[in-house]
Amino acid sequence: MSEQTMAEALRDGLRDLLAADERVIVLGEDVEAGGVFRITEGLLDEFGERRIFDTPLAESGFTGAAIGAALGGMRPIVEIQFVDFILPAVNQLISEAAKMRWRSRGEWQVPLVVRTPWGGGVHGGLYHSQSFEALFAHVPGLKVVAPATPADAKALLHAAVADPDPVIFLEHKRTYRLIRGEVPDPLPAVGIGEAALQRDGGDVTLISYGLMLHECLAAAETLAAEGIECHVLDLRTIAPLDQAALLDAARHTGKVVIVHEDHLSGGVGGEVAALIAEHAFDHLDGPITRVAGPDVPAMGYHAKLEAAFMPDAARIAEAVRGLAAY
Amino acid sequence: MSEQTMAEALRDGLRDLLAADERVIVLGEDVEAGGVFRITEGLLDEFGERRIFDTPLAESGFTGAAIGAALGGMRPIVEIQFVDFILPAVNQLISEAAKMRWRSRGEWQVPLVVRTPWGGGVHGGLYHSQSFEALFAHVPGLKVVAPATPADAKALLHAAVADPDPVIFLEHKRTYRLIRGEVPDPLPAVGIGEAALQRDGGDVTLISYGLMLHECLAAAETLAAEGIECHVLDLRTIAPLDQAALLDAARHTGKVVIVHEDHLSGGVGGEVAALIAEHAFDHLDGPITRVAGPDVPAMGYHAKLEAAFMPDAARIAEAVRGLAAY
Amino acid sequence: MAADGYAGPPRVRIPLAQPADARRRRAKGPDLTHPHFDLPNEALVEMWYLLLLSRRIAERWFTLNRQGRAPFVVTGQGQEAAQVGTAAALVPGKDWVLPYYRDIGVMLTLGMTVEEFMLNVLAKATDPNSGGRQMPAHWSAKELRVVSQSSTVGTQIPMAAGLAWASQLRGEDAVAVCYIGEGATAQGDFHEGLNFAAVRRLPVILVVENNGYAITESQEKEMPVEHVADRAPAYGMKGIVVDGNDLMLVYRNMHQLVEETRRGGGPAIIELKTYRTVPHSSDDDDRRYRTRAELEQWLKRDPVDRFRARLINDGILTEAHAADLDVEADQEVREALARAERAPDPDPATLLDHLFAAPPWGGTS
Amino acid sequence: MAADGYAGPPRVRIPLAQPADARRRRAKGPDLTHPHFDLPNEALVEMWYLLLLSRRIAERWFTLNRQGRAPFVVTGQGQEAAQVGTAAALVPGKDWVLPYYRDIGVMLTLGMTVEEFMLNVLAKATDPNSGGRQMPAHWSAKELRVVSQSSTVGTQIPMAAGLAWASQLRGEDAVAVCYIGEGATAQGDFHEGLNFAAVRRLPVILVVENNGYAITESQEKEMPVEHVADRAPAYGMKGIVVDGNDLMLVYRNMHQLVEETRRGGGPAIIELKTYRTVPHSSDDDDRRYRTRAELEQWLKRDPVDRFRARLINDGILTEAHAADLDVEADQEVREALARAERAPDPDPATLLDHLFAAPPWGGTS
Ligand SMILES: Cc1ncc(C[n+]2csc(CCOP(=O)(O)OP(=O)(O)O)c2C)c(N)n1
Ligand SMILES: Cc1ncc(C[n+]2csc(CCOP(=O)(O)OP(=O)(O)O)c2C)c(N)n1
Ligand SMILES: [Mg+2]
Ligand SMILES: [Mg+2]
Repeated sequence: MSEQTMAEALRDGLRDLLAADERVIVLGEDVEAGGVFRITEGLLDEFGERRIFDTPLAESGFTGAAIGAALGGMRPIVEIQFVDFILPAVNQLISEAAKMRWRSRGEWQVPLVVRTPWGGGVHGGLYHSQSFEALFAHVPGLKVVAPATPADAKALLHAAVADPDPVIFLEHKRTYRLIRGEVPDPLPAVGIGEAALQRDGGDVTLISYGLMLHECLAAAETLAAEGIECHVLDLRTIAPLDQAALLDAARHTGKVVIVHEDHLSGGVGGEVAALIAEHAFDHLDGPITRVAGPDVPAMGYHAKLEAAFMPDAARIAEAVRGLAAY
Repeated sequence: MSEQTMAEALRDGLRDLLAADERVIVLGEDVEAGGVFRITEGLLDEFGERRIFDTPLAESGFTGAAIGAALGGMRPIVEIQFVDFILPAVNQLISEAAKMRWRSRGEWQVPLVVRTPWGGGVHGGLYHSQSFEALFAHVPGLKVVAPATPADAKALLHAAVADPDPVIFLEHKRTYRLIRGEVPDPLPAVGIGEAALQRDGGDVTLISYGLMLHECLAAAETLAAEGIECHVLDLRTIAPLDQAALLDAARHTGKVVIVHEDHLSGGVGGEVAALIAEHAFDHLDGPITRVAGPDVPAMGYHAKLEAAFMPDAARIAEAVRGLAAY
Repeated sequence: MAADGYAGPPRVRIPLAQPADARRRRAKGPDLTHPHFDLPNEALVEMWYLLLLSRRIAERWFTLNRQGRAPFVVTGQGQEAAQVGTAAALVPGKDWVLPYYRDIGVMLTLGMTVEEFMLNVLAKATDPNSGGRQMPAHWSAKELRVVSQSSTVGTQIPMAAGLAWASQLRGEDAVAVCYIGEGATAQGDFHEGLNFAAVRRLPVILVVENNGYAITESQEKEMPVEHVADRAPAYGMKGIVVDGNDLMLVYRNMHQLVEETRRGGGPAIIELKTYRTVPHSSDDDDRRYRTRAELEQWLKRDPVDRFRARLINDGILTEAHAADLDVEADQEVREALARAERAPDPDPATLLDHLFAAPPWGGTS
Repeated sequence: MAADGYAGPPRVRIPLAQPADARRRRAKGPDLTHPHFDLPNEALVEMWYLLLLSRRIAERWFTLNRQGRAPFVVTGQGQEAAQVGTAAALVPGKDWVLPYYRDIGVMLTLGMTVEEFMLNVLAKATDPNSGGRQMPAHWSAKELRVVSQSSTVGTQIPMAAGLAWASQLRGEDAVAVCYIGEGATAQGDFHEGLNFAAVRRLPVILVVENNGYAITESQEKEMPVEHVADRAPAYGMKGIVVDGNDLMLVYRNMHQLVEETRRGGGPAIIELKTYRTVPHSSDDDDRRYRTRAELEQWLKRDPVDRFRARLINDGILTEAHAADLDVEADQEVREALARAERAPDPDPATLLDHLFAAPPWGGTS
């Protein structure tokens, strides 16, 4: 049992996976030198340049090559330097990786993991702060995970590499060094598609993931002092959603606030709300509420513009108070 | 007043726009010869090769060039041959077109229209049948329209070209020749962001767009004979949604079925449901129901696999009956 | 076995240790596809038969379309020599192959049976490519190392680089061969894929079937250089241009290139100048963008007729034997079609199958 | 006027009919940026001053970062000659310019003021580039025809083609100039954008600042050829390679290329061999991927020192005058910074503004 940051847990996870399976390779921009967030630091020395592999600055090309390598029997882990720069690779991911198994009725498979830092809070401005989980969550054939704790990050990285299908593995960049936590050894497995209850409470249900989970937990602390008990669910996997867990959590209190950093319209919160509004309707005691970034292209670079975008514990608590009083 | 198909109305609309404004240009693959759906037929002869412009087979390149031309004062109308092939251009559309005005605080603008056929029902298999409206609807800075009638198609094409911001203009390919309707002259304007009530009824509200609107109307006919009256709203614009209209429509009956051809999870229906579950909660008399394609990569090519994917009047009617009895 | 009658992988058609294709009925001589053999007369006749059979399959497909039995056709009449000649230089089941939609000749040469083409054209449940999920001509055959194709052009080039890379990492000497039209080389993935392959000197060959048109657009609208192969130096690659309607020229050049690449010569482009003598697809009318005179010129260079004339001229084939083979090809297609027609249609209940290996909801995997 | 203190477009800094830049304080001689003038001594001194000032702005930005007053730095020390030399050959306000994040020298030469750089670095509400929305060094200046830049590399090339095309359609003889690092030329948009420009012979110039690295990756990991310009023939284009640390060489070659392209010579690539003598950004430690010895070698070729030495050698500049200018540059930066610091921060209430021209919800446009 040891306490680690997200970054450390991920680095350890990569090392374990590379050591355990010869087919695992790591590729992307600057990964040989450790990557811009230093998650792949030390791997080149340990595993050599056949397995840790700098690519040209061409996301479609190296993602496509990784798809090819996966088809050819390898287990590639691609690093996209910032999720904002995954867009050139979207065609490869949606047209090829996501559809390969289905269109060949299982003849071909793409066991690919795409790791990429997402989210804001690091003064990244428009192109180093975005959230694209909703884009990928809408693509049948892709799995999307977004762990919020070091233990989950490591366990889900194992699950992603073990998965025979393509997984988009989202690492909230603000959590890399901010979030510390116990990473048990041996590490209990976490399945892709399994949400986790992070706090039990009877008044209002909070459903979230990524950095925002921690804001939800902070809000829950504040609210507990005011006598409002929150039931906090961490989705962990964005696609496929853990429908049973989220419907249970919704039914538990009948009052739901969904929180994400991504902007509101068309975000993951819409799908979660729709599932609840259809399948837990009879248990609802108030409007399904969403707290999310505003509908602008991205957060601003200046600290004030970034803060104006990012939902936080205060905004979440306010929404919960309103709903609790409903 | 004359009756036209969708294809005819769109061709007429393009001709009017080219005639009215020298800055309007049309570019894309095969547009000089009329395009694969013959929507641009005759335009080369009438307007010449400076304004009707075949591009290399490179969606990112010519979409990027169109963005440049728009920045340089033109009013480009891009044709993407099938919406399935817009994915290579997604980076240009999301990173550049959508963010240009916001990031320059209005200094630069991208008056671009991207026309593209979407949807199934023509034996197109995986790559000639997809729906990507949810992808673009989630992008702040883009407008997304999806007309269902010839008059709306022509009016919205005018609105899109007049709009100083980028518009994704979705033409359901099955409707091109299937759907006929009156196209009044002069044509009443339709604003981007305005839904339209297509049928008034007191029992259940149907919210849809594109080809599925016609399936909803067919279902409403059947149901009327059974004594169930449907209130049918055509969204017409997918982003920004006409929130007032859709909340009104939801409140009108308290029972809502949202219908789209795109697969369920993460589709536009989720956002619509979420808005209703938050802002019309007190008026709801039953679970918000969605009828949509299944969560598979696309519809199959074989007629039976295509039919198994596509929602139709029968499935819609069944959902409405269930909800009406709730 | 899934509900749609499809037995599921893995199926092994060709034992990898023994590249001779037992399923190619006419292989009388030594294995054509083995690159170390010279080509005896029988093999030359066999190659002509492959050209002919490719042609007949395509023609039959058009007929089925006119009869309302196949909603969509995309074929490559006129391009058969480029296809058969290049594929004959590969080792099926060892080399990775990413053909494109016109490549009936490639698939036939690699070992797809005529019946399988007919199952594909009719989108039957037992179509080995996709069981009626994809449009026809979107090839997939795992045991032939033919990777399932999308319609999206260009994506196959980076994938080919990755397949070559995987083989290299696994210590195989396989070559990855990607087929593409000249128009599609305008895609960014051409640049990114070739650059990736070139930086790491991966064994990738890009076969460009340059038929002068991308649907309605003639080559000068697509690119400012005369040959796609003119772009090979941008990647430090070898690029060669060959008359794509001359079967032997195609075969010899491809054979040599495959050998070089297999031995570590790095990636390369081979461009085959050819022409499709039919419309782009059943939805196209080619009279709107090209003249009949141009078509006539190319019909004179028809690869099937041309190779037949050469074989007859060289005394390898007689008119009578050619006529027999023609009848045989016709019959082979007819019989295969009859069998394929009896195959089951896809079962709509299978639509949700194979989304994931272990499905989180719904169908079986 | 928006709530953030930003006056909004259109602002005209330079009357288009009169390209002389009144705002460039040191322009004593004839207008540097006008391509038809020879360069008198004063202009040469002015150009050196632009190099120097670019350097001082970048250095000050790093200082601000260390002081905790600027969260992020990305600069181009070492690349100033490539930037100033190319930009000096353009007509500001007429030619379209798409610089990249290192291009302080380009923006300074085109007419951005030192104070505006400082507003940008501090992300002030009155930063003309984006008012603190974007990271600094994402340039935008409509009256200079500098189009707002994203961080996403490569996208600017097709956009430059489109701008050139628009100018051609409008009967202007503007050139569209896109700046890029050598690493970013691996993007598909390089291929698609240049191909688009080449097919239509649009007046586009791609300026490649080849500093040998893409963050930590040295050039051989990025491309298999020695020069990006080696790829120009793939587009039937002219491609030239120039010592990017020699200001006069850069200027003369760029000047000639701009003239050719303006007169219809078609698109072209000019590649400037240079080096960034600082880390990639404030988040980078360049010691993990390159040797101090290599850096030392390049510092000997420093463009600012080198051009100063040459001017002194040629008797155009004296040591004393150079020292004076050094003090002046320092002072100019210090004063500009002091003014910029007094400017207002962005108002969070403005976050929703400018989503659309006519906003369907929320903020004002
Ligand atoms: C990315 C993408 N864009 C557009 C299309 C539509 N499309 C199908 S084939 C084709 C032309 C291809 O021309 P070429 O590459 O020369 O091959 P050919 O058909 O001539 O053999 C086009 C534009 C596509 N399949 N993929
Ligand atoms: C599409 C995209 N992918 C990745 C990045 C992250 N990134 C920023 S700069 C850079 C290296 C660029 O190298 P080069 O083009 O040589 O320019 P230089 O920084 O050396 O001047 C990378 C990978 C990006 N900005 N855009
Ligand atoms: Mg072609
Ligand atoms: Mg560089």
